Amino acid sequence: MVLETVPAEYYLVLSAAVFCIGLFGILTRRNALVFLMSVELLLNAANVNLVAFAFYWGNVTGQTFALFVIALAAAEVAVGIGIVLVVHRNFDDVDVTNATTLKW
Amino acid sequence: MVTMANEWLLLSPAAAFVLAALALFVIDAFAPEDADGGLLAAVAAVGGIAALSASGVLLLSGVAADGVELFGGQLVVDGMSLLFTFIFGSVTALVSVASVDYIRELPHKAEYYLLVTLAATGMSLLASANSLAVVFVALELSSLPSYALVAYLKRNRGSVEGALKYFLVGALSSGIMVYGISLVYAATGSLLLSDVASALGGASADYPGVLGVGLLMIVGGLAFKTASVPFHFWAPDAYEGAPAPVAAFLSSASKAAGFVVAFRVLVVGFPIGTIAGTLDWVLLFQVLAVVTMTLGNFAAATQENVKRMLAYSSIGHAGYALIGLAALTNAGGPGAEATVLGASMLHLFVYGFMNTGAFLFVALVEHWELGRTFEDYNGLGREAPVACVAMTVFVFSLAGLPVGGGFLSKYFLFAGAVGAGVPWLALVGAVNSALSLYYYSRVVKAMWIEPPAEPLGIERYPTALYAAVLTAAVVTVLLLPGLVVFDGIAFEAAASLF
Amino acid sequence: MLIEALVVSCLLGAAIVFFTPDRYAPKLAFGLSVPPLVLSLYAYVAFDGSGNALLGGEIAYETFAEWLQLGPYAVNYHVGLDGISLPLVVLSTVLTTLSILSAWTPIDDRQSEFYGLVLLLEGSLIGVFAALDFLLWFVFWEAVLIPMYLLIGVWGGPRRKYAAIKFFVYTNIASLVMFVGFFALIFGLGDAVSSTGMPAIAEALRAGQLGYLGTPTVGVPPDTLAIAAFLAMFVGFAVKVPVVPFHTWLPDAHVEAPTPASVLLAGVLLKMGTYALLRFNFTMLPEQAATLAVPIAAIAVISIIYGALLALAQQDLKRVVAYSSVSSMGYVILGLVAYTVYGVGGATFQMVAHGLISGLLFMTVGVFYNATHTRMIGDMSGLASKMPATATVFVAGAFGYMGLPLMAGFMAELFVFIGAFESTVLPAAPVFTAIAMFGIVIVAGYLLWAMQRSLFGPFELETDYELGRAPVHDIAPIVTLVVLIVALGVAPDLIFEMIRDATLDVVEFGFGGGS
Amino acid sequence: MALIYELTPAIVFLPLASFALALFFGRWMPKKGAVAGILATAGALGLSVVTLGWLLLSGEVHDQTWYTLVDAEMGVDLAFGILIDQLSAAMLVIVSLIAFLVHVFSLGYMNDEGEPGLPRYYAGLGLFTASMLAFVMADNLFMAFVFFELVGLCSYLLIGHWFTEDAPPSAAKKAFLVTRFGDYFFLVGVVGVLVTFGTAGFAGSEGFPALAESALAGETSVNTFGLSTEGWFSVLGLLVLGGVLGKSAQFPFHTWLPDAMEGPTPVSALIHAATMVAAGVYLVARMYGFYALLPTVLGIIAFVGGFTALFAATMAVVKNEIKQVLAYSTISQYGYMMLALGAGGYVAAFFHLTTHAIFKALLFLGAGSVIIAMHHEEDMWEMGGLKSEMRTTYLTFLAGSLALAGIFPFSGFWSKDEVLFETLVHALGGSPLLFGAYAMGITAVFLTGFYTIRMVMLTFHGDPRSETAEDPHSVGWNVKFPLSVLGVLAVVAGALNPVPIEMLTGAEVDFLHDYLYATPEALLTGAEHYSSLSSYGSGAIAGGEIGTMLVNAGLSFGLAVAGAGLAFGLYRGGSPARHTERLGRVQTLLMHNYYQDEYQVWLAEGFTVRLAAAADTFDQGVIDGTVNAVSSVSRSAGARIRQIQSGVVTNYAALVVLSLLALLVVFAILGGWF
Repeated sequence: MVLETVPAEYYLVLSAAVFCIGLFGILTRRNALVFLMSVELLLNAANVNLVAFAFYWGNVTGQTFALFVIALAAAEVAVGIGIVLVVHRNFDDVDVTNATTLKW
Repeated sequence: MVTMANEWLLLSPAAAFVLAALALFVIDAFAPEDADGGLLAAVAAVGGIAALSASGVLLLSGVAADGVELFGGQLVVDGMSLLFTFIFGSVTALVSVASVDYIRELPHKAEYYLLVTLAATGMSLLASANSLAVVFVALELSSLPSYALVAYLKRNRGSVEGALKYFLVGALSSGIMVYGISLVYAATGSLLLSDVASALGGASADYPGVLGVGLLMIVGGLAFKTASVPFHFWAPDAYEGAPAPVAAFLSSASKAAGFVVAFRVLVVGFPIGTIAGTLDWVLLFQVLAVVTMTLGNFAAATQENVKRMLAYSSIGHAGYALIGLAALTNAGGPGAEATVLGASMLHLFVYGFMNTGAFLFVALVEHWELGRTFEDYNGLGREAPVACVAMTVFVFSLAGLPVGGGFLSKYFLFAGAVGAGVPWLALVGAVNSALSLYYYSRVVKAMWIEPPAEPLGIERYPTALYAAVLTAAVVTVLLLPGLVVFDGIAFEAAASLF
Repeated sequence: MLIEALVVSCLLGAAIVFFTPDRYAPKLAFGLSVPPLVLSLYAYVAFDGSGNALLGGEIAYETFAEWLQLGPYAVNYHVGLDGISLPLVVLSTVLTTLSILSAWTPIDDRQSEFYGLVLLLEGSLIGVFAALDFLLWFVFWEAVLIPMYLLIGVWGGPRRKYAAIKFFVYTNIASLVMFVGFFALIFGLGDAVSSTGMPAIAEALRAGQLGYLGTPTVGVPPDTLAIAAFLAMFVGFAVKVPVVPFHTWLPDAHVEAPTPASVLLAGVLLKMGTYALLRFNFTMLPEQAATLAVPIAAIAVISIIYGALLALAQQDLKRVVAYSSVSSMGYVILGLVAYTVYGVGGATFQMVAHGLISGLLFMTVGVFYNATHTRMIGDMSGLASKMPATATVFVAGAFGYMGLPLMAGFMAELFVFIGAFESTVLPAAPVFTAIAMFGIVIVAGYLLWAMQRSLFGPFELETDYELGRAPVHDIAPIVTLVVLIVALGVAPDLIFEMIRDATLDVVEFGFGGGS
Repeated sequence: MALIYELTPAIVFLPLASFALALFFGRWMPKKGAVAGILATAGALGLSVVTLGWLLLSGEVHDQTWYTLVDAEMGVDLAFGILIDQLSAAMLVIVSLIAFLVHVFSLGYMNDEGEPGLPRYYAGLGLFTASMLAFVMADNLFMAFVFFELVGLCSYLLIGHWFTEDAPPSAAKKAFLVTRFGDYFFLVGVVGVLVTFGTAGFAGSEGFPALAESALAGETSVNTFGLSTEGWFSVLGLLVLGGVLGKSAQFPFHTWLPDAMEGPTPVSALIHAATMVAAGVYLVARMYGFYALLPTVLGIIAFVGGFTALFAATMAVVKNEIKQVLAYSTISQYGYMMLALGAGGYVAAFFHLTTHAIFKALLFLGAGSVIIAMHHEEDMWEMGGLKSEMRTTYLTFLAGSLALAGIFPFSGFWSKDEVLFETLVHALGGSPLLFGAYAMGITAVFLTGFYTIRMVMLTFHGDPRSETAEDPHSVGWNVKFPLSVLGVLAVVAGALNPVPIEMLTGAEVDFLHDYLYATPEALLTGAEHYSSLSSYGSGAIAGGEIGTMLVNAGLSFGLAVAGAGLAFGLYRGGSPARHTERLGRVQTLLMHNYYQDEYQVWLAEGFTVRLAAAADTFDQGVIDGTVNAVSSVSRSAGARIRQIQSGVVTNYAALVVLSLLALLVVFAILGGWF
């Protein structure tokens, strides 16, 4: 198959790239929803590694765990959206930098 | 040979939480609007008490003295896990009881207690997690309800904002952690801590970078859970914004959960002997410990808001507890590692009571709607002497004065650090501790020394809150002589990890 | 069980007083302070100990019970008395009872809390002097801070909050440093000791069993460890004593504290520091003490002279007494470092003597303050004509402080001087002694000057208050103290005999302990 | 042991009891405690006389520890003991006699004048007497120091008796401080002696003088702290001497004595004649066995004595208050005693101590009676012509004055003459340095004669210079009785030891000499033993001892008469002029006591107090400043640190990521990844 020809390092690079994009989004975007999406990227970057190296090591641990991660990602988003909603209700916006009543 | 029966027996503490959660589901399904939530609170409290008594029995019976692996090693039940489950159980019980008065007028009580018990379940799993996969799942299981709990007062800007920050930083951290886990998996090909440990030798030779980055990121995720610098930013805001009982729950139980998993992951999964060449995490934790305790205490020193002061002080205490990991150099004499690690566990144990009590006292004051600043506490000692004596016990015990177990546990920790060959770490802790005395005594000063600005006008004394506060106080005091019940357990539990 | 009875009776009394209405608290507190007093006097009469409790002497009223396990070390409940600690226990009970009596007039707010805290303080103090296990001792040592902090903070003068927190934090950080230093020693001993018991540690250290802290490869070598620990502990205790330059918390605390608190602070709390120095530094690490003899003696001499000079510069009578306490504590340090029976024994005797005399002076100043509502020397003069009895005892106390023969202070200072003069450990001992002795001239200077300006001359008073004779319950404790001071001055062997007996083993260490 | 020695402690305890009685019950006692005091001192006097008598008859001395404060098992022992030998027995009589008379006199001076605080006064007198008597019978240096200090305390209390005025408390403070300064050296000396010899006993082969003797002889060795044996002993001797100079008001510690005149006059009499000031000289005599070993120290003593004698006499010349004149005369006379001791005239010194005690007490009491009469006016220029009004006082006072002036045949002549004679003889005997001391002493004789007679003339002769002087207040028996007793003694006391007569006639009349030589050898405290120790040789001029004696006697008598005559001539007549003003600058200098007080006051207040103030500033500013700085710095640091928590969640995220990256980089380098 094609996988044999692709060295493991490539997957690392790919996942790292995805991870960095996610981080970039978190650091630059002020919209809570974009923030959530960026977090998804982080998780999926991890998934890439897990799946790839599950193949590399020839055990299913990684793939199984990837499924867990996907599920948890969904749960996280569910809670996240809920919080974003109440934020919007209280601060009339989903800009995460608005809420600054608590500081120092 | 562990039979099926004892396996479930060993999981009974976690099961207690689960059952309580299920019971709450059922009750909510059949009696959606329980007026004052007394029943719900009772169920949650019973769950907590059941968990703590179960773990207590198991501890004393010693069946799990040298660790029992379950589900193919995914979970392990040993002294440490039981000790911490004991903490989770007691904190859950205290918080549930205290919440009765706190959320009496609010809707969605069932969900509140449900989230508390579920979070507790996650924590008890964390205490037993023996594989990075379980670690991550349990971590999320305890975190997600916590986010929601912080946002419980959904019409209160502080509560919502705290939740938002907690959630966003939490999401980021879990992202970082899971990526770290994936890297460790990439390097070692396993998620089971024992296998990871055995694979380290080769991995650190072949992919030191992958392994190192991975471990560092895992540590980052743990640091978030334990509210250690630099992943602490959520803590002050979340604690201040959250409902006081929730703040108590997070700052005591959730923090302890973070530490128990950190202890296990690092000591069992990444023994410093083999990985020191790649990532000297002892050095890493020395940095984290010093920065954390210093930042926490110094920032707490100048707060105007008691709740926020407690939040920062809990960061400071995270710093103390980190000494348990930061002192695991091989510079100490024989058994020095076990001593300092056990001391750290003991401190978290006592901390569970005294810190919960302190936050619950804040809940009491919020309940009286007196305000949150030190000035608002002026003269409280004459209006509510009993509660204020309790609060005095909490803060002095937190400061390490001999009114409660906090004194012994803190000094055990410092002594352990000295014994482990890092006396300078103990000295840093000592200086911080002295500074903490300054801001803790500000509370006492406000309550007992300052006269009230105007009559406080306290008319009702909520029974449940009082009960919770006083229980915490009594336990804290009793832990000074009574630490003898737990110290042996803690040191043995620590020793069995190595 | 006698010590337990002592401590418990104090704590029980405290609890009872806390819950009595203010109206009855003073008299009740006095009544409840009598049982500990009687018990301690019985302990004195029935004392059958001999030798030093830490160095294999016969410990009196000993109790032992297993308690905690700190890693490899057992932390036990171990208490007992010897010739050094017993006089200090009696001092604590006596002064507590008297200070409660002296509090009747000045304390008119939240009495039950006040007297409860005083009894709590008494219990902790007795614990400090009786404990023979380090961690148990440390529990009491730190416990003392809380009641004193509140006594100063709640019932103190205008700057009470500043003074209280300063006292609280300063002494606390000192104890922390000391703690780290001492535990470095324990772990340095390794397997040589199996518990944190002070006798075991003392024996092991004097037997030279100190090893590396940690492992020989990366650990701290024994000599460095011993010196470092000695310094850490010395600094820790020096703050409590206090010796220059760690003394500045003391005048603030004294000036702000209410009279009874000052009495206990100067009378007993300062002695905790010197007691600990004797028990830990000078009993456990004699070689290091000998090595550092010259700097320590220098500090002592500086404390004596510098403290006396500061007292000379003060206008506030309480500050005068406070600084002179710094000076007097210097004698104790000098006596300790001498490592002679007369030196160390004299130092211990001075602890008791100074406890009584400073208590006497603070009480008298308090009585004047109750009447005049000022302590400024400039504000008053000729008080003697209005308050003859009080003036008389003040003069008596002042001369006691100046070391008038046949009073306790003189004997104490003479013992210290003889001991220091003949010291073989301290180089140039006679010179140090002679300089230190000049303190007796300065102390006479400022006390006579203060008396001349405040007591004598034509009567004047800036604050317009009606001066009457002081009530009996103000004078009675003061007179009692005068009697005790003279008694100890005429018959020092009342306590000096047991003190010397407990001191012998301390000074018998390689360097023959003088005469 | 003789019964009497069982009772000797009572000599101390009787006055002590009167002290306690007067202090606590004086208010309700007859004469406010005076009676108790009189009875007590009478009893003490009686016992002392009996003791002396027994000693004379049986020759049995007594040296025994009476009470042990700290026993010797673990070091030097501190004990009270009683040493009754010829010296102390005689001194006991003198002290108790003067004390008794002073008590009686006080009836007239204090009670009859209705002074306030009488119980306190009599308590003070009682304690004063008790302390001095205990000091006299002390058998070791430690005990001596103890009661030496108590004497100082009593002088403080009595000088400051009228404490509601400004001057007396100040004078009392000065007296105590100055003597305390001397006692500082004394205490160092006591400690030194205790440590060096392990004992402080005066007498016997176990006493420290004996030990010192054997150590000097090289028979035994003691710890001399790196100095030569004699050097160290000299240091010790000088240290103890510090206390002596302070109490005996010798230069430069003499400044307190004139101020002490602020106290009641009977107290001055007690202080000057028999107790405090005498204590110093007595101490030297007591431990003369030690000093006799140290020629250097003896020389210093002699010089200080001679100088003080002259120095004080010059100041007495110009004083206008009667008590001031007497005060300076006291200083001067004790200078003579020190001179005698330093010059090896042990007997002479004690002789002069005895006679001086008598006539100085007499003079003070006389002055007291005059002051009563003058309604507490002390300026002699306000007096005059009193001799007609107050006969007894005049006659007795005159007797005392002539004795003081050293006019033949009054007691003072004999003693002073013997002092000078001894000095001269030993000076001739190869100690030329003593000539200087002698010269000063002999010059002082002239001045003594002058100021004494000047005082008498101004007080009693001429015309009254004020209303009160014209109609003086009359005095009662309780004043006249003591005066008469002392007056008689002042005339005849010379008969105790008229050495010149013995030399001329060969009659064995040097009773005091024989008496002091009679001390048993075992005690090693006898004059005979001392003379054996003395390193002084004896020489003679004008053909042998008698010649020397005649020269010296003639010289001193002549000078005394000359001085007296000059004063008589100048201040004769109805209204004498203030002749001393002719001295001009010198007078101002003398009036200001050579500015001795000024520099001492500067030392005390100008220097020490300023130093203290500087120390206080340093303490508050630097030391306490540092403490406060630390706390404020940490608090502001806290205020800074909390600023990191900006409240903007994206900043949090950024900080998290950045710090993680930082850690990554650091540990990547440490771990050697990539």
